[in-house]
Amino acid sequence: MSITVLYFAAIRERLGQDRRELELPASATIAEVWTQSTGEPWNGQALAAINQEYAKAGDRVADGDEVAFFPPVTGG
Amino acid sequence: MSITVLYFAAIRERLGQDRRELELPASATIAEVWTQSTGEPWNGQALAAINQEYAKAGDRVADGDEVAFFPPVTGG
Amino acid sequence: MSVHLQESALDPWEWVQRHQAEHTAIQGKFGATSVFVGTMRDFNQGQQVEAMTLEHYPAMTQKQLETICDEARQQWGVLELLVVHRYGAIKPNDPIVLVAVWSGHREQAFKACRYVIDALKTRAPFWKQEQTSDGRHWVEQEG
Amino acid sequence: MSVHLQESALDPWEWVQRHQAEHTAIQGKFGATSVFVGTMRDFNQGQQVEAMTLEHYPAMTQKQLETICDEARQQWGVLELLVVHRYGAIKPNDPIVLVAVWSGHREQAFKACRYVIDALKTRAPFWKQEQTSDGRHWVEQEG
Repeated sequence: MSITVLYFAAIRERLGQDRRELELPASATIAEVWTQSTGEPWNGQALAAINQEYAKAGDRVADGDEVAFFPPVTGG
Repeated sequence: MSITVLYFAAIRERLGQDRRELELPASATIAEVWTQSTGEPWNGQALAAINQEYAKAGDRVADGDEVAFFPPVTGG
Repeated sequence: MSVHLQESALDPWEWVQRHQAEHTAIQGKFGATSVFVGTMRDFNQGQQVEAMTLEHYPAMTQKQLETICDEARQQWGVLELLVVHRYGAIKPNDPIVLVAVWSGHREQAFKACRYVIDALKTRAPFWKQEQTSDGRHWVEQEG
Repeated sequence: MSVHLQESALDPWEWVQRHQAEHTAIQGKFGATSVFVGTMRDFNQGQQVEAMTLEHYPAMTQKQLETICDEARQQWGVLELLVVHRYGAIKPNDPIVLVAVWSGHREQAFKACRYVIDALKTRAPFWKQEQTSDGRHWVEQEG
């Protein structure tokens, strides 16, 4: 399946990229998306979202999903 | 001694006056000011102030004071 | 710290904007502004209200509101405070009271603003008289 | 109920005034308006801050803020709600966020307004990067 992965703020800066398209086996989890897309082990430090809703490490993604990784938020 | 007495809102309407000057024996209390100025017994229903600060029934007034009687407040 | 009583119509947002612009010393220092506006509704306790008259005790109102603002400032260390209250003839949808608080952080701003409006409602000598189809009557104090 | 994200300068008082004027259906119905404005300070954790950049995740920010507003409306039965948040380059003393709530009574207005700003700070995907004399750094989340 094919998904889009977005990175924001300090994570975006550290990885040196803000977006990539990724091919993955069906029913991969958020943690697997992180590892596949960054080459780093999942350490649970990043917040994650699937299709603009917060998601947990074990949540599974589907074909066409937009997955995002970012640090704790600091708006307002 | 000589004081000024003010009445507000429903109390002013019921008494048919908003202000009067009053001669009183020295060290009269708020309750005595009420009775002297209205001819009614003090029933504790009115709020009272001496020189624009809240006062209790037993508080004593001094020459030149401004005493006020009014119902519970409903501003804001 | 300012307390104003006025008989004419009250534009709360213009007041807040002007007060903030005039207090240049707090610019860059405040991170939070909490504003409360109380507005006349066109019904109360199930009855249509056509108009209202707000009686007050001018000297005492001014003193009480200044005391309340002082208490709020001391308790929460707010940077600046503005209270504007109308009196006289009021129409439905007219703003009646404005409380605005500027502080470093939101906790102080919210608490001080709430404190001022709650204290005002129990201590500031104002009395509302409503005009309904039944005639005029004095409003009872809220529980 | 409106949520707006904008890059240009934000005049919170003009927003509140216009929003209220446009929502004629609530006129005469609301007795309480609670407004919160968060403004950029010129110092943070003891350091002078020269400028700030606010990064965000546009689609998710919009969705999260709408969800938060819905929660507040359902929990307190407020009549109308407005949230405006800036992103991009921000200067000290610039307003960053506006939350405005209109309701029948002040309890609902204060609680809903506080709920929205608190939830926004923990859930809406914004990230502040400050520029100080030491260079640029990402702001840490508040305790």
